[in-house]
Amino acid sequence: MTPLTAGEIMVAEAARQIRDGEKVFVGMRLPLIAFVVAKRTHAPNAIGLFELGMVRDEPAPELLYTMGDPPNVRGATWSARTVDIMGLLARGEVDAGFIGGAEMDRHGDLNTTAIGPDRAHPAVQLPGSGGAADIASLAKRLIVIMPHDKRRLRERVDFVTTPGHGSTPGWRARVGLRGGGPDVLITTLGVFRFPEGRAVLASYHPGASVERVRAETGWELEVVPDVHETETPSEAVLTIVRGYDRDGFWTRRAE
Amino acid sequence: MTPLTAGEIMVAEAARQIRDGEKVFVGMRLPLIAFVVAKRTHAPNAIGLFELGMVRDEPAPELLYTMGDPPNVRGATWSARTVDIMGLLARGEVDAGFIGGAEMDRHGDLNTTAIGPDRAHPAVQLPGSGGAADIASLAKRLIVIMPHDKRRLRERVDFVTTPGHGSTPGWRARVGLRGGGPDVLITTLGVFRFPEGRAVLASYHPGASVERVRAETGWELEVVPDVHETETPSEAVLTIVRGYDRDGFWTRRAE
Amino acid sequence: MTPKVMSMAEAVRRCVPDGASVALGLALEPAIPFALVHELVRARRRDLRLIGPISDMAFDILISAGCVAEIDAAWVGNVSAGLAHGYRRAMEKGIPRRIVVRDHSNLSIGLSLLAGALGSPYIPTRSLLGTDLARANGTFREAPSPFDGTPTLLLPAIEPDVAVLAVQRSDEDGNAQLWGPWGISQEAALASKAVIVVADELVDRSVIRADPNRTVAPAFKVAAVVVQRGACHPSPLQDRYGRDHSFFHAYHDATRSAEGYAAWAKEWILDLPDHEAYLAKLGPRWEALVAQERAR
Amino acid sequence: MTPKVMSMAEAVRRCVPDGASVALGLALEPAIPFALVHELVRARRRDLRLIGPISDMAFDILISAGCVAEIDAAWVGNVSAGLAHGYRRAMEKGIPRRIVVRDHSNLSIGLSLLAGALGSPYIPTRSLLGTDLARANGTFREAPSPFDGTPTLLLPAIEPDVAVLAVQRSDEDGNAQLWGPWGISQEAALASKAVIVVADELVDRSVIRADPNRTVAPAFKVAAVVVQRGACHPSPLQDRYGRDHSFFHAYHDATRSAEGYAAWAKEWILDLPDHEAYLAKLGPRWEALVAQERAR
Repeated sequence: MTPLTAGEIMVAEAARQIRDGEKVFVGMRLPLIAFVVAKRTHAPNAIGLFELGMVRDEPAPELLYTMGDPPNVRGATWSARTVDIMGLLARGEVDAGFIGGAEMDRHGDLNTTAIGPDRAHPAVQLPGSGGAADIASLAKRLIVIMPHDKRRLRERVDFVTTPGHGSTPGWRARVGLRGGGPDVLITTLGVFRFPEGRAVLASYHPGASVERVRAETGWELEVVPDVHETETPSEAVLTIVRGYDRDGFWTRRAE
Repeated sequence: MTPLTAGEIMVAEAARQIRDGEKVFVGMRLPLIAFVVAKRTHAPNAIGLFELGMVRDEPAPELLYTMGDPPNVRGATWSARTVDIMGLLARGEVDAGFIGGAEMDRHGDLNTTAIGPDRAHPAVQLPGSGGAADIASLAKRLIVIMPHDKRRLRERVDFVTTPGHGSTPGWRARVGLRGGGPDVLITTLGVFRFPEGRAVLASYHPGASVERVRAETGWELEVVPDVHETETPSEAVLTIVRGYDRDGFWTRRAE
Repeated sequence: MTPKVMSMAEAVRRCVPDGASVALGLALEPAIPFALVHELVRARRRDLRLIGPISDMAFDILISAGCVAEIDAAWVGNVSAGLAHGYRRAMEKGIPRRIVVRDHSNLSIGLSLLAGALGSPYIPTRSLLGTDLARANGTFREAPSPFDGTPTLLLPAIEPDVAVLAVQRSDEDGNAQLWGPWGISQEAALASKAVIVVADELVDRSVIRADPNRTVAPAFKVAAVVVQRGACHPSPLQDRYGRDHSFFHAYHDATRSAEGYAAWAKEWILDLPDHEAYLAKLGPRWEALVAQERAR
Repeated sequence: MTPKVMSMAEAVRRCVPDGASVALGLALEPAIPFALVHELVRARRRDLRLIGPISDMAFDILISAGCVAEIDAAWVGNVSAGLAHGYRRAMEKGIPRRIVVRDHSNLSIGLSLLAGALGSPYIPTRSLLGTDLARANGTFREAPSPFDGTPTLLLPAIEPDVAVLAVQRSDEDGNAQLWGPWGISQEAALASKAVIVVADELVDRSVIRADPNRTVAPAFKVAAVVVQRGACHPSPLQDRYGRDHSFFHAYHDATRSAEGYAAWAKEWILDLPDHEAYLAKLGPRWEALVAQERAR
């Protein structure tokens, strides 16, 4: 049997975050495949929202490289403007959103703008927010998907592109953010929850361990009492993932 | 020959206000017919804007009762949203707009909301602004078309629905209005200009006179030095008007 | 998913309780959902808050029937015929009841709903500055722009309980497609808690998916889909039927008195069980409006 | 009226002077007018201010060519391939020059252009509150809503000198019709002083008039109409051609160094006289993208 990849475990875990009937900003890459899995398994009535101004109630029939690929536009039920779909997000009508990140701190604050102390003269220039900061500001729940790396999971990020829970209790409410903020972080090694607004390891993926996660995490690791191994994707889920991402472009790429 | 009506004179005069290539909020009733006349005579490149969100570069081929009648929609070049077209107005991109009014004062302030001192308990409830207050606030030039009546052309109106020049110099700039305000008032008896922000009679229609206009005007009439009779519509113009408004629904109705 | 396709009576029963705020007539003169207006009268709805731009005749019917407590509108009248007698009676004499009016312009009502659609608390504009309209509305605020100190009028978001979209076609999920001018339809639908779609025709999902740019709002906003041909008569629906001008004029003439309105309402609403009966009563006149528009 | 149909070179010469602010890539990942981007490089434009949401590869090309002084964008990179090497070089090392960046999100850039389109000085939002992005942008202001005191972020209007609309079809007047997602195309076009239409196909005026709901902006906003098939390659244009994923990946691999970029630009832009030569160079690969999309 083909060995399981971290990408596949992440997709399966991401799919579990989508509940039936929910409206979800599914973005692209792994979350988009997670949407395919969720729709074909436990969440047949989930609805996919795309920030270029689109709604789909069926996933595109083929693998996408961007959410604007023609197969993702063909068969949409609504094709409008970015501010229209983002407006629904701002109104609090979107249940969940998926985003990625280059750097994250333990409070779920994400940096996708620039590494280094001076934004005008960065050590590493990153691409920026796209729609991520909006989704993190405004969606009821946020699911973050990232490679697990000590340099990426830092005690503090250099620049908060995308708001998490902030470093003091009640920060989101105080600054006026209405969305719920990070609920789950899915990495290449494990799954974190944010029970008190801080990332706490809930499970480690097959092949990883609490110790390995601790070694690869840039903050002092907290672990839930019943930490356990992440559920292995079922055969049915793997079949969907591998049938959709046939060449493994998103789920089997070098990590 | 069919006798000339005030409606026909008003349409001809209104048509003269449209310059070639201009973008004009033409509304409905007489101004819409004026747009037809202008397009077929001196302003073939004028463009008609409609507040329901539409642009036409050719008038509808048949008489309209409202600007949303299917013949006015068919053949439009742009059909969008009210805020889109009104946004262009707010940006200062609209050259001129036509509106009507129930009451007007000498400064061009218009009331189409309610007669009487208390808006909540009016003596006469009028329909309201529609888009008129926006057009008067924001268009570069405003042309007002009204029946001439002492009770309608009042020293002061009860309620300013639609801003004119205000009763003190520089009022529009002071309150922050960017459009030019009333430029011309065309009534059933004559044509007024607003050289200093006050209505001054520029011409009286064939069959009327300065004296008759004075008698029918609710403020102390001012008259330009070279006041003269309004130019009679040409045969060509009358042919267009009578060919378009065949039954005289707008141009020959009881006044 | 719960089936959304239902009768007009059912849609009104489920989605428009007494006291609801209802946005309708959103495409301005065309596509006014008169069939729903009539059903609100038959269902004796009370204390509605009506929200809309032009409301050609529709608001006047509801005011005269005593359904209305409040109005946010730019214009209430009869576009080709003149003043709205019912609105006049209510405002001038409190017949059948007093109503509260918040005056708007077409831009201000559109921007207020747009603010609601964007999840923004308000939108600033430079229209209406210095007018009694801006002052009398009572919900607007004048404030200098924090960027350059110039005067602006701040229009707070309006979020109706329900918006009614009358459209040419919809699928059973409520993906409703409208062509011709949209007026303030889209921002009203997006700003509302729920949408009632009144579709001239129910089409297969594949028709919608072949052209999603025509869909006004996503189906998850839609609580009810009513399939009713001719639902906008006497207003027009592009490519389906023309405007019945003389019906507007006849209403204007008939409703000069409260008694006149009562007789009109009895004849055209209360004595008829539903909109199919109304179309049957119109008879060949209705067929002509369809034939004329289809022939173009 | 002055004829508006002209070559890409002429459109760039007339409508995009050095120092102009240019909004492009407005439909996000699809319909990016790469043919115009290449012409800006050939014309050696300098000190441009680029405005856009995602800017997949297009902004990186212009930055690397030294055309750009300032950027207002939500994201600058290569969507399916990764970081933008040219953007990194400019920001990290000032190669070929330093640029000023005002960070946005997709919503903030859309709302800023919408404010411009509405003639409103700004639009408030509740997104981005408390972030370094909001602070670092430098043009936003945080302020309590005057209605309820809750925090809001005020986004000032952006009014580009020119917006570029890449569309499936246009008439000679510039009534341009786009389908598929519009992203922030419409608000950018309405907010701009002028629009350049890059149309895959020139159609008769009657085609436009038969379906005016598809027109993005009225023709009077349009200063130039460039008819150029394949103008968006390697990005897709719905129903016309698919996305050339491997072209994006090849650019990513080729431009890791400034020399690599120079070689890439020589091969794909500077050594080619125009976009037809570019399509000819692509050869059967281009035909396949068309055939694949037309077959669907």
